[in-house]
Amino acid sequence: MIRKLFVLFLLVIVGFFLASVVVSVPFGAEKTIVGRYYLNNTIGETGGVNAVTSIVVLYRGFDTLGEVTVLFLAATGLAAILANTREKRKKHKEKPSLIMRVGTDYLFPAAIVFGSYIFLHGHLTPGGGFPGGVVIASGFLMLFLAQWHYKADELWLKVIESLAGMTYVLIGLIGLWKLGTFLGNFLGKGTPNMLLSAGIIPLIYIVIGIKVGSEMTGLLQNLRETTENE
Amino acid sequence: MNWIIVLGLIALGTVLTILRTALGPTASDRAVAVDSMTTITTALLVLLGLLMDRYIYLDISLVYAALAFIATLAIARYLEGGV
Amino acid sequence: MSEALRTFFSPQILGPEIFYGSSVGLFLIGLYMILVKKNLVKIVIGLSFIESGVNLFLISLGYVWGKTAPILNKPELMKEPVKYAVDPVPQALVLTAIVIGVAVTAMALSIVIVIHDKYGTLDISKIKELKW
Amino acid sequence: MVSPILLIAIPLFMAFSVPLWGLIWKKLPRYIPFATFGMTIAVLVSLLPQLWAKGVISVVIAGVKPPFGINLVFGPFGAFFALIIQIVALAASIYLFEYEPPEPAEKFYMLFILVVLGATGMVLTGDIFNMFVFLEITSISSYALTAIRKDGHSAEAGFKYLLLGSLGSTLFLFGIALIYGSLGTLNMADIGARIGEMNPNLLAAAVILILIGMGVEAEMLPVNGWVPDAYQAAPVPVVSIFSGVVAKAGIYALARILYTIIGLESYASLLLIFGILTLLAGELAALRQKDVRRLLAYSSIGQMGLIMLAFGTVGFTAVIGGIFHAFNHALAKALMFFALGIMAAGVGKWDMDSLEGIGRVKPYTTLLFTIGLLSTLGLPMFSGFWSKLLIIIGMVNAKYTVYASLALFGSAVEVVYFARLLGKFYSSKISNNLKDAIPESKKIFSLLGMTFIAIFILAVGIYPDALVKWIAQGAYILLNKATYIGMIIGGAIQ
Amino acid sequence: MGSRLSKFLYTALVMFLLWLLLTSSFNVQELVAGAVIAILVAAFTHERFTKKGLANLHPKRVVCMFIYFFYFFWQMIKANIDVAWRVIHPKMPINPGIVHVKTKMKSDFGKLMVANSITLTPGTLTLEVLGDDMLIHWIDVKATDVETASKMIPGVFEKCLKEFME
Amino acid sequence: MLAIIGWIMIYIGATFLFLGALGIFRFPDVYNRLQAGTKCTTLGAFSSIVGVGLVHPAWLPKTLLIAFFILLTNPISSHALGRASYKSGVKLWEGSVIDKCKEFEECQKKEEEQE
Amino acid sequence: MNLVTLSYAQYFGLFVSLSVVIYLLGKGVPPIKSVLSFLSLLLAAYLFTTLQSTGQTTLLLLNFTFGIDILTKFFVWMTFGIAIIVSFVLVSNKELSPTFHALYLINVIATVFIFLSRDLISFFLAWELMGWTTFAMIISDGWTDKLKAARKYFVWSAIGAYFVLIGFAILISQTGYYQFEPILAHIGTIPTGWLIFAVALLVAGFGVKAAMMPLHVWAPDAYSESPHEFTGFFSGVLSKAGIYGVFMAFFYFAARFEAFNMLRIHGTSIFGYIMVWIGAITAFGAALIATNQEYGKKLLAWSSVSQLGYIIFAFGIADSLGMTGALAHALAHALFKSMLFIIMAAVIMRTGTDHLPSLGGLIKKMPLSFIFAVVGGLALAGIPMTIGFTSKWIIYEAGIHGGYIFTTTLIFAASTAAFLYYYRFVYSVFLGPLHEEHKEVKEAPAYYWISYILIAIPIFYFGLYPGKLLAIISKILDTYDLPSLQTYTATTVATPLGTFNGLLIGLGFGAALLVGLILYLIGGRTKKAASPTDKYLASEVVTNEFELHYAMDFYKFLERELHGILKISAQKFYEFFEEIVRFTADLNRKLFFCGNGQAYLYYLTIILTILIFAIWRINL
Ligand code: NA
Ligand code: NA
Repeated sequence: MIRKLFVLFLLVIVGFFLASVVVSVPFGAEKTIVGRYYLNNTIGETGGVNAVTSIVVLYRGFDTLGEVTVLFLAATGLAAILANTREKRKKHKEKPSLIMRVGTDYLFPAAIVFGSYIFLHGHLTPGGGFPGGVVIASGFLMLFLAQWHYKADELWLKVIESLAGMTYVLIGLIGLWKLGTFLGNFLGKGTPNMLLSAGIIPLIYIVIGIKVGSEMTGLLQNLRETTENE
Repeated sequence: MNWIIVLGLIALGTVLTILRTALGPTASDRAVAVDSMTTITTALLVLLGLLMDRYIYLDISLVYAALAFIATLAIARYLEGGV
Repeated sequence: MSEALRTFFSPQILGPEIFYGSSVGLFLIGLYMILVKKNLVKIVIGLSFIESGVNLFLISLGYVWGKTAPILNKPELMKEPVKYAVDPVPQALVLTAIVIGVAVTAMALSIVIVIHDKYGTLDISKIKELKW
Repeated sequence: MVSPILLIAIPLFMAFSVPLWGLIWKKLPRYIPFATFGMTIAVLVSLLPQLWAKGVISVVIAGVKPPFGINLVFGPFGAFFALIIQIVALAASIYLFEYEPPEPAEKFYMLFILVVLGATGMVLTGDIFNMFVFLEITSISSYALTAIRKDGHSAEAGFKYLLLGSLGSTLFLFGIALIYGSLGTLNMADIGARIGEMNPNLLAAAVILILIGMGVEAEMLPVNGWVPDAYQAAPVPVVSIFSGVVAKAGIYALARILYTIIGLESYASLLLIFGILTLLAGELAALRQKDVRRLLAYSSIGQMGLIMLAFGTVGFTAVIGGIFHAFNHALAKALMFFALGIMAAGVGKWDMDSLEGIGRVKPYTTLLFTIGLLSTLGLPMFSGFWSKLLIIIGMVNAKYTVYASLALFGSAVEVVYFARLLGKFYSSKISNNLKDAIPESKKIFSLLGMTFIAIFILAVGIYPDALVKWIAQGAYILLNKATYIGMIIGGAIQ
Repeated sequence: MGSRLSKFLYTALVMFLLWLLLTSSFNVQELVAGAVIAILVAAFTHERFTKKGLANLHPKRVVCMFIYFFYFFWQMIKANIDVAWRVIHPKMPINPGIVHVKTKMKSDFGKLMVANSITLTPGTLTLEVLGDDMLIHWIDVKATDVETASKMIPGVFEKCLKEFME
Repeated sequence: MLAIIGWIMIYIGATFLFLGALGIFRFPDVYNRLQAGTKCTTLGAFSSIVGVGLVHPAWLPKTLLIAFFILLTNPISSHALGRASYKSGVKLWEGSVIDKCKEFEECQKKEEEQE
Repeated sequence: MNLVTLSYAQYFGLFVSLSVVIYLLGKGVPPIKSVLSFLSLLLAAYLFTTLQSTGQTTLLLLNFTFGIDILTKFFVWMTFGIAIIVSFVLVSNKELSPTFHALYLINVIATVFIFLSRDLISFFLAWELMGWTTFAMIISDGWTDKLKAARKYFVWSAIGAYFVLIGFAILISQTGYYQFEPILAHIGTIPTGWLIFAVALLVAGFGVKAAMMPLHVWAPDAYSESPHEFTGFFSGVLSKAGIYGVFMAFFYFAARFEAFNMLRIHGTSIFGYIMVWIGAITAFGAALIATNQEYGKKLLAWSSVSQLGYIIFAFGIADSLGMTGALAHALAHALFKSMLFIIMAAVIMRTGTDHLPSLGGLIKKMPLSFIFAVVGGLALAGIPMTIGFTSKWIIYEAGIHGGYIFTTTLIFAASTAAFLYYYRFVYSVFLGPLHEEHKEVKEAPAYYWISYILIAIPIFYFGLYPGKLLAIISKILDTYDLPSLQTYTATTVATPLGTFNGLLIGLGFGAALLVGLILYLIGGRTKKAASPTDKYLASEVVTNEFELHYAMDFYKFLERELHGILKISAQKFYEFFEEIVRFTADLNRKLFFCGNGQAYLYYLTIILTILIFAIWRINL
């Protein structure tokens, strides 16, 4: 009780602090220096109509490379931590029903196509490599959930993940080699609003999509394996 | 007017499902209520897309529907003791 | 009519109170959870709450009264993007922050699994073999 | 084309490629970290002439000039920290040759490369949000590496680290959000140039959040509870990375943000107070510690406190001392942990009593340990001496005599527990536990790598001039915000 | 069962159709991208996606499918009105229970179609499918024995489905 | 013309969505609630989404896609939830007339033994 | 004419390199090491004469400054003298490792550089180098049984070094300089409080090395555990570096500053007054403890502590007599204590022990050593014709003249105690019955005789011609603008309280001694020495021959009387202090690193709230 009161006391202070801090940040006002620049120049400089995407992939592409790395890290770390950790416990488990199994059989390819659609159109729509990859992985998640003993091939996942990551870095290095700047856009800008536009953005999003897809799949598989006992 | 009626109905529906989620009484009841709520939300997203004239809402709606389906599947599998 | 509704669904009516308020609220809920809850999973959820609060704050920084998403797929948007589109930067930042948050949560949960296996409990006050 | 970006691109590429090497030959991934950091050190060294010629190498990503794009700043200050990080990483990767990592080994090597990459990114980036991203890379891989041993202890330690670390980095992100919300820019130089436009209350809040957030990695007092646990539970090469790489990146980030962005005038006392508390708490906690890893962890906390004090002093001499001490501490602690790993190999126990008399069983390793220890203590002829001396002189110069006295009290405590440790190690009574100790002759490569560090410590101890000149440039840049801003942005601020 | 090539082509075709729906565009770039994606996805998933392959596109089947769709749709609307009525009715006139029925469908897809159709039609909900046996929740139980119930519930769809599925 | 049909469908859809939710709220046990949830919300969503496609014909393909996706997945998820309920032992409403679960489970066991 | 001209840095570098050479060659050809170290020291002494009077070296952005003046020469020659003599003795010990010899050379050079430094930083460096090489030498032939002593020395040296470092740091920060000259020029700008703080720290820091009570606890152990041959240098010279430090801190910097001298007692500043008391207590207390030692080296070690007390006492008085006495006694102590330690080393070399009850009757086996032990003892006890008389006499005069009645009485008492412990030492080792196992013991080798003689020469020279010593000391004090004694000739010293002629008194006393010796030799030989079990007759139960040795409980009666005083030991105080630190440390450890992850989150939140309050105070 005293602990809770103390916590409440702390919360009141922190809350008052945060509140008084955030209200002094102007809401809804024009304030951005860099944002204005991106809006004005995204089409001219990158050919991408989606300013967010241009920022994510080009202007602040380095963040995204880091973000990809973080996800990679999560997958790697999770696999490392959970590998061969759990003791086998005997536990009765319900098998999934036929309806789930068959239904997911049909939905799975569709999920892959949909995921591909999302990461291929990242520069035109709010999608991108991450959501695309997640949708692909969710296709696999369906299989994990609804198909008894379904297992993605670890070797393939590993190789795809590695190759995708290396390709991303290579794309950056090609930019460095051709234009003297890492992640430089060495492809043409194309016509705005077309699939083939925005230079290396779709290329990078393909790589990210594949990478995130395989990583999240591996991640889910790891989580599932550790909980599946017989 | 159209919008008020349509959105009003949907809002009422959402409230009802939220109530059921809160009331339960079993975990299955809550899961069922949430599942319905996601369906309603999928439709709502499409409708809002029309209202705000944003095509991208359709993509969002589709992703949402897909993820909601998988979430329901996961919850169901969990409830029946399959994962 | 639909104009009014459009207004209703835009932050103009809701104003900063709702955005900033909910981000602070989320932060505090999370803080409460990590300080009071004993269960590791609940603490992890608390951390996610805090993260969400910060992310919400970050994304609401980008909003500019009466402007739209920064996807310049229409002629008037292409012509004068700054006039019509909101600040795209916080959106890009939040994308990154969210992915990072997911990664951290995944990591946390995997560690929780191992802890549960080894200690047989999720009570944080009982997990202190390493001390002093 | 040699560019600082390679310091990040190469490790990233190599980390991604580790599984592929493993397909060729199962043992190959073991040597990948060495190859990686060999390359990065080569890149770093080949960049130095250019650095001396230009004063700073600022490269932009995707060809966008700051503040609109992310830039890497390879200046004297950052480059020096990058060097520290690469050296420790290279030494650790040599150690890995003969180290049996926790399974899955492949993942271990990947995480190992990535934690160093994250830290390198933190010290090189010129963009504050990018720093957050690299901070997360560093800390997430650290969590994983802490918990990787899969016993209860490592999971426990990993979880505590994660709790503090993720809360800390969230606060850090909040701080960044406040700055962005007020100024609309993320480039550190640009923020530094505009910081005067910021509402002082907001700025203060941002400072608090950033200080606490980064303090977790920098092992600052009330948020460093994870340190001893992680040092105790993580594998030895990882621990050397914690103290030599992660903590250093943390303190770099603190210094960089507080000096370059904020301008330290009104907040220096915060660093001083936290520094002295950290120092005293660390040293005192070590006093009664039996487990050598924990003891070294507490000592590490103490040293970080000293570095914080140095940066809080805001004087040329003290800052030189602080940077120099970061270097010395990184090398010495890494050396000590490597040596400890070899000393405890086959013993399996890490408390002082179990290692009693190790100096007679593994004399060379213990000698290397002792060199690291004496450098940490700040004995003349060892590199640690100069940095401690500079810090003390600097603090007293700035009239922080009370802090200096307390710091020296901490050092006296340090002398006591290290003397006790050495006494145990060189005792003529040999503990029974040492019977199954793996002879040090089986770790030739590790010993070779450690010998290089030891020679380096002694060489710098005898002739610190060249290094200090470099550090002085770094300190100059750090203390002269305007110079930094001018170098990065020039007249380009619109 | 169809050959691998036929399965592959069928899958690729369906996926390409899906792509067209997604992009809603006949731009050459989109079409090429769609084709590539469809082929790639089909290459890996055709075994999972279909058992019969192109045989699914036999005109008779397509027509049947079309008819079934409208039939099913009609059933669905009836079901909805039925349930809606029960929902609105103040007394909630329900008479629920779980019954056991048998299906005549042999293929997995057939069973799925039947089960889904049952679920979406008047007052019935498939709880379990195990071999030929199905467990159905019936909001207004009219028959408790297996034979009658089987005629009343899956029987409605099986006539038509049998035509184009089996 | 198309727009009017579209709006009508939206109205129908919204109504059914509401009714479905009402059913979820009113019905006495989880199985009956599922009945409402599956049927009414599916039709409601389908109708309103296709309606939007008709009002805004350029969007028709994608709205159809969403609608069919819902049509395909909703029964599966309802089935999954229903199965989960009965597997996890949620009791039928006391007003229920028949429960074949037990005998069915016995059948099932026999089958498994035969395997 | 000088053959070579070396800069200070080259000088330093040369001998550090030579030490490496000694180490390497010594590994290959063992006998060469001691010869080399001896020759190197001779070379060092020679090259010292060629050094220019000032010099500078720049390293690490710092400007190191060196210089030689008369004070430097006084201490440096004392160092070289004893060092070379000791290195003579070191030749005899074949077991000492090349490492030891290499360290010895560095140690001597470091000590010399303490005296050469003219800036705080090089001073500190030399100081530290001296300290750590000493430590390395203590442990160089293994840690066995020396652990406690070595650790104590290690810790105390470090603590002393930190005191010094802070003191220096204050001087540097307050004046902005680290060279002596400018600091001296700006000493007046330092606020009095800071100066007092700094000087107190410096005196405490140097006092550790000078074994000043209560900072002496390391000394007896370290002296007695160091290699026997080296202890002479350790106790005789290295402690003088501490004395030099005290001198520099107090007189070079502080005492010239008017404000520093405002509060005066008996004409000296309150600071000096405290030193007088500390010195007297050190002298007396350590002497008492020395009387109760059972081991020769321990006894001499405590004696050293006591003698250093005299010096501190005299410094504290701080007038012409006191200063002169202090410096004179510094040299005197260096001479006689190194002599006694070398004799002790000889005894240990021959018998393998310094346990007093196990020794005895060695006068017959090692007569030469005995004679020089008497010489050393005469100097220690302050008997005329030795340097000890000169210095002690001046110190007594100073005490009486300065009006320090009580403390001077203590110093007198310390002298009495000195006589007691010295008697115990000589008696237990050389007189009394010879033990069976020592039947075959031989006289110490020639190296030792040479050392004895070399040390005895100045002891007698300055005893007979005190004016020669006072001339040097007066010159030193004049150089530093301190009050010096002017009233002396070569053989006579005049003080306000009286005059003595060293030669006359010395010769007279020598003659008397000679007569006594002759009488003893005639009469003593006829008398049979008592058996070790003589006590048996004193109606005590015999249980074990060993315990009944008369050298056991030599001063048991004294111990009984002094029990109360001895209980108040500094050691106990440190143990108490240690306990407090330990408690704090544990509390800190259990609070901040309690192991509960949630607690850490609490700490984070609490610190956040504290900072919020702090910032609000600043900005709101
Ligand atoms: Na995007
Ligand atoms: Na659904």
